[in-house]
Amino acid sequence: MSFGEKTVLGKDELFRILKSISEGCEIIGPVMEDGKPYFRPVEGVEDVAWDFDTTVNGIKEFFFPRRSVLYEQTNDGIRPFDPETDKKRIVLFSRPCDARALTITDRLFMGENQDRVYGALRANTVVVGLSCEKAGPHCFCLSVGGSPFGTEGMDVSITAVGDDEYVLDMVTDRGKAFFGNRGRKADSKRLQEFETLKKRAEESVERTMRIPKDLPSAFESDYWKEVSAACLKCGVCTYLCPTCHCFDIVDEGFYRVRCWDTCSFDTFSRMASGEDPRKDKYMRYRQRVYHKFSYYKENFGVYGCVGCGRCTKHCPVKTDIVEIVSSVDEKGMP
Amino acid sequence: MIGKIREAAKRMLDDGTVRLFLGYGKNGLGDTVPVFLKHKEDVEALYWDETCRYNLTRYLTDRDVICLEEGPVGVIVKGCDQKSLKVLISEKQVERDEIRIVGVVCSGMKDDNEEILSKCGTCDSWNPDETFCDIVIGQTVERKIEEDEYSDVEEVEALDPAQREKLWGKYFDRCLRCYACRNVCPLCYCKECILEQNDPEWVPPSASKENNFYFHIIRAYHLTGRCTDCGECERACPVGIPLRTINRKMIKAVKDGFDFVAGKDPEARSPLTRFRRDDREDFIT
Amino acid sequence: MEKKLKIVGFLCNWCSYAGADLAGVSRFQYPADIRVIRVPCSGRVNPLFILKCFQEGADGVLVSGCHPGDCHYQEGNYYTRRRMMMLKDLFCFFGIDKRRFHISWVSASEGKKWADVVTAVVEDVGAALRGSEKQ
Amino acid sequence: MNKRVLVIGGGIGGVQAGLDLAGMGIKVTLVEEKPNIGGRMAQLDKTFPTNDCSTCILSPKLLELASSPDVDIYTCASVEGIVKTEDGFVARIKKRARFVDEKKCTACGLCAQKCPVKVPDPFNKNITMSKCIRIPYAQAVPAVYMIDREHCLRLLEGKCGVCEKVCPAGAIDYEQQDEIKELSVGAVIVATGAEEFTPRIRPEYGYGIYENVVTSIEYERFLSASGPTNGHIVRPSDQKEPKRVAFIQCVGSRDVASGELGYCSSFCCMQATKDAVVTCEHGPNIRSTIFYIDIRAYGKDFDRFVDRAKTEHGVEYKRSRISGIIESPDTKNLVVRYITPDGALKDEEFDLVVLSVGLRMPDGLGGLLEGIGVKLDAYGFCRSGAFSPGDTGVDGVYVCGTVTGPMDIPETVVSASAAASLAARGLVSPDREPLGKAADRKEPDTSGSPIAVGVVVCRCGTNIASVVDVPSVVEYAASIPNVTFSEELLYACSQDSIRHIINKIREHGLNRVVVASCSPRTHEALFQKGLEQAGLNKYLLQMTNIRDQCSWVHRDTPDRATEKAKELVRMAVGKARHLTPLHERYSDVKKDCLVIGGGLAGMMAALDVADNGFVVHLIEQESFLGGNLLKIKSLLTGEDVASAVERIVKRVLEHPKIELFLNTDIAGIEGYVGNFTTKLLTGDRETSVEHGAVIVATGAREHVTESYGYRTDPYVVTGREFETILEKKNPLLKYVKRIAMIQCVDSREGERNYCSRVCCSQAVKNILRLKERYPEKTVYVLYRDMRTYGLREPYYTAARETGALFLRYDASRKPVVEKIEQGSFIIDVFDKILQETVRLPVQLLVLGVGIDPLDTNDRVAKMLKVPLTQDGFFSEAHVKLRPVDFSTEGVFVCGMAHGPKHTDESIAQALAAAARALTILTRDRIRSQAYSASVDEALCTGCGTCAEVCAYGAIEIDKEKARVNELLCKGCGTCTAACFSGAIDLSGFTNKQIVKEFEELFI
Repeated sequence: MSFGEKTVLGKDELFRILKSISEGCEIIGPVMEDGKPYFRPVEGVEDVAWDFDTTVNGIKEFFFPRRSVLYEQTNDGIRPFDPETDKKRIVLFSRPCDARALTITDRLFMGENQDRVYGALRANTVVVGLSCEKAGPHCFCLSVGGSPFGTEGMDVSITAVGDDEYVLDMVTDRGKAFFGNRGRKADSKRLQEFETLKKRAEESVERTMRIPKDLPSAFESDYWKEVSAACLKCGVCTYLCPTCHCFDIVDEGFYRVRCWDTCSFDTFSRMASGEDPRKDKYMRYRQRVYHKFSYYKENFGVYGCVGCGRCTKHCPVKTDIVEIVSSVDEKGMP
Repeated sequence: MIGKIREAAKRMLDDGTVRLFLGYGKNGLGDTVPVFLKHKEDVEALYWDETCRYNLTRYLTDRDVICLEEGPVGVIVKGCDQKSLKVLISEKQVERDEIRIVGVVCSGMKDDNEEILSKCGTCDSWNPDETFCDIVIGQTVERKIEEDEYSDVEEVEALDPAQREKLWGKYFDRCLRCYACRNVCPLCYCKECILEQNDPEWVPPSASKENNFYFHIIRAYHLTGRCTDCGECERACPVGIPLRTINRKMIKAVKDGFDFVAGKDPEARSPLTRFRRDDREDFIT
Repeated sequence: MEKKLKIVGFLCNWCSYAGADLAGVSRFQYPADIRVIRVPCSGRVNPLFILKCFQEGADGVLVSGCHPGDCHYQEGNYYTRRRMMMLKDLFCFFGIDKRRFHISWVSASEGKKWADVVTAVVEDVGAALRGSEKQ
Repeated sequence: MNKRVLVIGGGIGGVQAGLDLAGMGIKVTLVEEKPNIGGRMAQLDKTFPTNDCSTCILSPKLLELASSPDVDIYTCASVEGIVKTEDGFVARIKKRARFVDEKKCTACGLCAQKCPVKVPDPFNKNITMSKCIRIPYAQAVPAVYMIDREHCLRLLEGKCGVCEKVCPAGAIDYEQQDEIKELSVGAVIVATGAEEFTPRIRPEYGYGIYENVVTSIEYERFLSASGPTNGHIVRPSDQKEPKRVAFIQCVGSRDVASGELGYCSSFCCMQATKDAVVTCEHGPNIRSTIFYIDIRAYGKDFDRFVDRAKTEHGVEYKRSRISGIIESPDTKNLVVRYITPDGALKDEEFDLVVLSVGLRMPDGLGGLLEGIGVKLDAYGFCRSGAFSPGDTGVDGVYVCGTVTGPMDIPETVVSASAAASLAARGLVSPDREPLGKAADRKEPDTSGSPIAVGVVVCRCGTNIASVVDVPSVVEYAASIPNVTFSEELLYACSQDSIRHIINKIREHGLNRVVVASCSPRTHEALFQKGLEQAGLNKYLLQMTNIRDQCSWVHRDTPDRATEKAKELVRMAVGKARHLTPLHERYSDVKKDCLVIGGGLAGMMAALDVADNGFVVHLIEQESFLGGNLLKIKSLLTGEDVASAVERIVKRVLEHPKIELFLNTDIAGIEGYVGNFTTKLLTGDRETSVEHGAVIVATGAREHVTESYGYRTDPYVVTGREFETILEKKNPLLKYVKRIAMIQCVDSREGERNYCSRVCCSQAVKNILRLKERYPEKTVYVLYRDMRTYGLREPYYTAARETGALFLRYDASRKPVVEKIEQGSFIIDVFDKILQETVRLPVQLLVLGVGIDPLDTNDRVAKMLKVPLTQDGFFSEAHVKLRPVDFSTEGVFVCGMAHGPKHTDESIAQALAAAARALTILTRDRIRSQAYSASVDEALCTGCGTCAEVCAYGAIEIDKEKARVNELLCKGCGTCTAACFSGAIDLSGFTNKQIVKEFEELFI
């Protein structure tokens, strides 16, 4: 899968390199805020955390912002509003699941009809990934085609291999162009060590989601009512999900704005007439599951899920999508 | 304790006193979750421990789950949850005879790090009100209640306006407008939240720091004189906004201004629906 | 010249609006920064109006009603008083300069007071904005 | 029968009578000597005991009267003579020339600005200067200027003429002549009021000699925010704020020495208390001292007001008669010399002295009244019998207000309503033209057509145009989206302008109109009428005020005023786009009236309503009529009660329109104004009656005391029992030689902190009756304040003259009674003058126990959704101006249910309540406000917050939804701001309309 040859460097050197290549760039990386890790724009590489659990947010919001202005009404008429694309950005230490999520949302936003804002932000941003040494308690990336050592969606992948050494993998040309030739070639011992760590990391993924073969058959089942009973219809799962991408377009004064929206919300599918084809809670929860594990796969060939586990971890009532999806065959078939 | 809870639930479901029972259970990961039981056979799913933090009264107004008109519902309440229930009754959202209240004595809930929740330290109602509940389960706990000093509120109040704006700006910048705080709140029972109405639109739905500022003011204002500090909003917030501090600011303001504490009396209405001719005037220009 | 301010005034029809009319009849001069919205009673002033004004860019907001006890609708202003007390407290807590939000009682016979109130409010709002610019 | 009523006098009494008559569909002509209506109340700053702003509560009534199509108001006019005719009277009315055309004057005030002649301003009691052409005060009704003919250079000398030159409306008419008009009327109400006593005839107080001695009315002007000093208290000599203000009571009242003014003026104690409180509120360093004889806080909540004055505001009360005031020539301070309670002479210095002047009858009224056979008493008052208040002895002529004796504002309002009900007899027509014909008119449906806003910008002569650049505002308006027409007008309010606007609406197919001119408070109705004439719903008008609140107040910054005017127009258009047609709702009126209580008040109210031709259902719990009155023998004024009660009861029993329910309880009342259904329970039998109005006359009862050994000793009796003892010539009287009357038993303290109003008079009455027969008996009266207010005072004087001994005690040192044996007591009472405790051996104790509210009030109040006071009496809608109304429409109160009162007062209130009920019953339909709250049921959670804050009981929660009764809703919108869900909104001021109005400011 990987593109070029893997190289190895020490932490200090890697730091220096990151510092020099991110010169003049907007840097986005993991930082600790009030004891929890978040991806945030940072001042410099020195602010970035190197060792962190799954961040609260993914990197989605830097490509699909919570609020993006699409148009502005001016005295001379309506003017498209573009993000500043001349400015380069670098995302540091994206976890493999979050980076992979970009490849999933790319299919929607950069398919036949390319989205102006998303496209621009994708184009000017280099994604530097960091492999997971150990999976978190909610992770299930292996079940949906990902891996703690995955590199999809990254331009460059970095993996810690002990003794403050790091393996660099130039995943894309852009990554290579950005980084140049750095480090020394990884020897076979290092490569073997790398494979051992990878295996260990993959083994640390404790959770498995069994995705039913025939989800559509369960559509009319009362199962959805049962599993969604406690759901609060809030937007935690969708807003923290690295692949959820629903939005609304609203006018705010002189601006036409795109902002996040979610299938959980009461207003999401309500028509102007007041009619709502998904008026009940279970219909909305079911929609979320089906969108991820049925419709998206049908439309784009992949699941709309990277197995990061955020939706379960942060759900205020601990609704566990892994358990719910995995049990469809057993309990959900009519 | 859990035995008695199961027993009570079983009895109520068995003799038809209730058609649905709200309690605490566990999911596959071992996390505590709300459970909705319809059959007496299901009562083994009930659990009780120090992670039963949820305020189940929130579900009493959740029309997707419960139609109180269809028959009585049993619900487990802790002393703190009971306050929300009293407000719900006073605001005609729940009729007392539509529910069976199983009060459970609580000796403080714990967070994921096994620390006792800060709200539990100053809680004055570890023992549910026996005159209000249908049954109370558990031995009455005798304990010294820590005086609530509102130090969290006072810390903010000690800042100058610019510092305060910066502090809240930091938090509201994080806010995703996922509305978990609102949706988990037992008192946010509106059919359609004012924030979702758009003719006129009160706050734009996009999650910018400025918009979020007004969203949080509205949320806090609408809970003024009603909030019982159950802390569910803060617990639900995925990005760690100290929502209780905001709520508690208003609880303190209501206490200082109107000598009112919400959730004590199922007959009492919010002090904003009352007045005294000699209310404070020092803020008048 | 001072910066022009946009201050929205919500005035009850029976006392404060009449007081503002009286200020005119008496030719009491005051700054032109206020734009008045007439409402039947200060009790009509939905706190959301005030939030919305600030959000849309008002520099200041003034809510003015009958003195306590004088309400044409008997008790509307008593509720206003409680609502605004809480709202102002909340604004302060969130760091909105309290000088930008004012509540006053102006009766139908207080034309002079109306002029004084507007003058004071304009000064206060101006000072608040200058303060925040400095920062 | 001529169906017009002449009301003489445009003070609050005349205004109320006019409003009530017009409300019953009777045409009214109101004649007022002054250039404006409103009378003395317009000069007051605040009103006791609530310190309500006087102008704020009065102005709406004045405007309501002035805008009534049934009322003609003649100002600057007097009635020169009245002649009785076959079907009424013919009045000769002299209308004095204003020299200003009432129809043309727009009250812009340019004339007064330019008038070169300065004259003392009579409205401000000549404290300040005004111009020779003037309007008395800014909110005067009618808002028309007048030339002072005694000072005008043009009128006197043919010079000047400036006002004519500057008047942009061409309203000045120097040729105007006085006119005499003859008017036929069916009845006359005399409400001419009294005048203040002139303290010049009491030289020892130094009024007119020392600058810093002022009268209470002058002082009111100082306190008034719109007065000569804009509400800053200054003393006349140096315009500095006084630090020590003395109020001297009973100046011109209770003045036995001068003979003529032996009565009490009733209101001055409370007025002084109010003024002292307001004075103290002006600053922490101002001290107020009231010198008084008795504090006569006999009205509802008055005692509490005095207590607050003492405890919260630090007002000092000193019981003392002032022997004289001397000015210190250098400081102009005033030394008040008075006698302290212990008899010592003391001098105290003050910066300002306010003389609380009483009322007296003006000379000259007698001629008019006596001309038609009305008799006046020795003081010149037109006094009615206790059982016939308002009556003059001449059919068709009625009196109200201070013409009948000193009284405060609510009593004046009550007497005015009572007089209206008397005057209405025979004039009320059952087949009255139904209201709301206009509403049936077809309006074109504009809902589908695109919004077309027309903007009219008024120049108001130069009033707006000299500051605001009107053409640029018009041009700007044209650029606002949806504005399809805009133009300027010289005077938008002139008749031809209105016609012009109507034409433009039709020509341009406008469906919303914005008028940028003056205040909607004064002109909205006029422009609304124009819209109606153009076939548009009148609520499609939006006014914005670019004169009173723009050009007039931003004179020095014309650019900014212009910019503001533009923004205001834009905001108005913003709201106008979202205006929708509104319609008043109508509901049929059930013509019957329910009266609860068969005591005096209930019977009188029932009779009055029935006499006017309406069916009354009179409910009494007991098996008999008459209530408390059955236990009273005679009145202080001498009337025999028994025969009067017999007469009244007989009339009730025989009245064909009164359906009497004895032994009957009310099981429940449902409905709303015009449409009530009441369930009655007579024994086990349940009946139900339907009616349009309710009068609550449930009464009160004598307090049952346990103090001073009452009930344990037959020689301890209440005042009322003593009255019976006297009447029945009980043998006990032979034995008893020494009698003590203890007043204020269990009253005016603790939980019963109110005055029962009648006990002092009762004591005086008993003394007079006793001494008449047994002059040798010794009577001690132990009292706190003798409250024989008004025309009862001379009886108190007479009682003192019988030799009865009046000893004052303090609430803190109550008399102590020691019982020696049955019929023998020793009373220890601290005598303030002697400064020692005196011991009085007596054989009979007579207790003034006062009056308690009924325990059942709470139940009735809940059924009717009306409030009670903290003492448990019924609480009226407004203590000053709506004394017999409840805030719940269609429900009225009278008699002791409202609070303790005398017989004549109860009857006056009963008649007033009847008059108020008749304003509803005489209609076929009642009309709701167009502005009304409404509920979006999809959003409503039924939480009831809206209902909690509704002052009118207009919202009910029904099936988990709030429901608004539009007939009860007054359109205040308090509910809309309380609702969290945005489920309740107010038409005409919707959330959306208001948001869209201010949003324009930020675009």
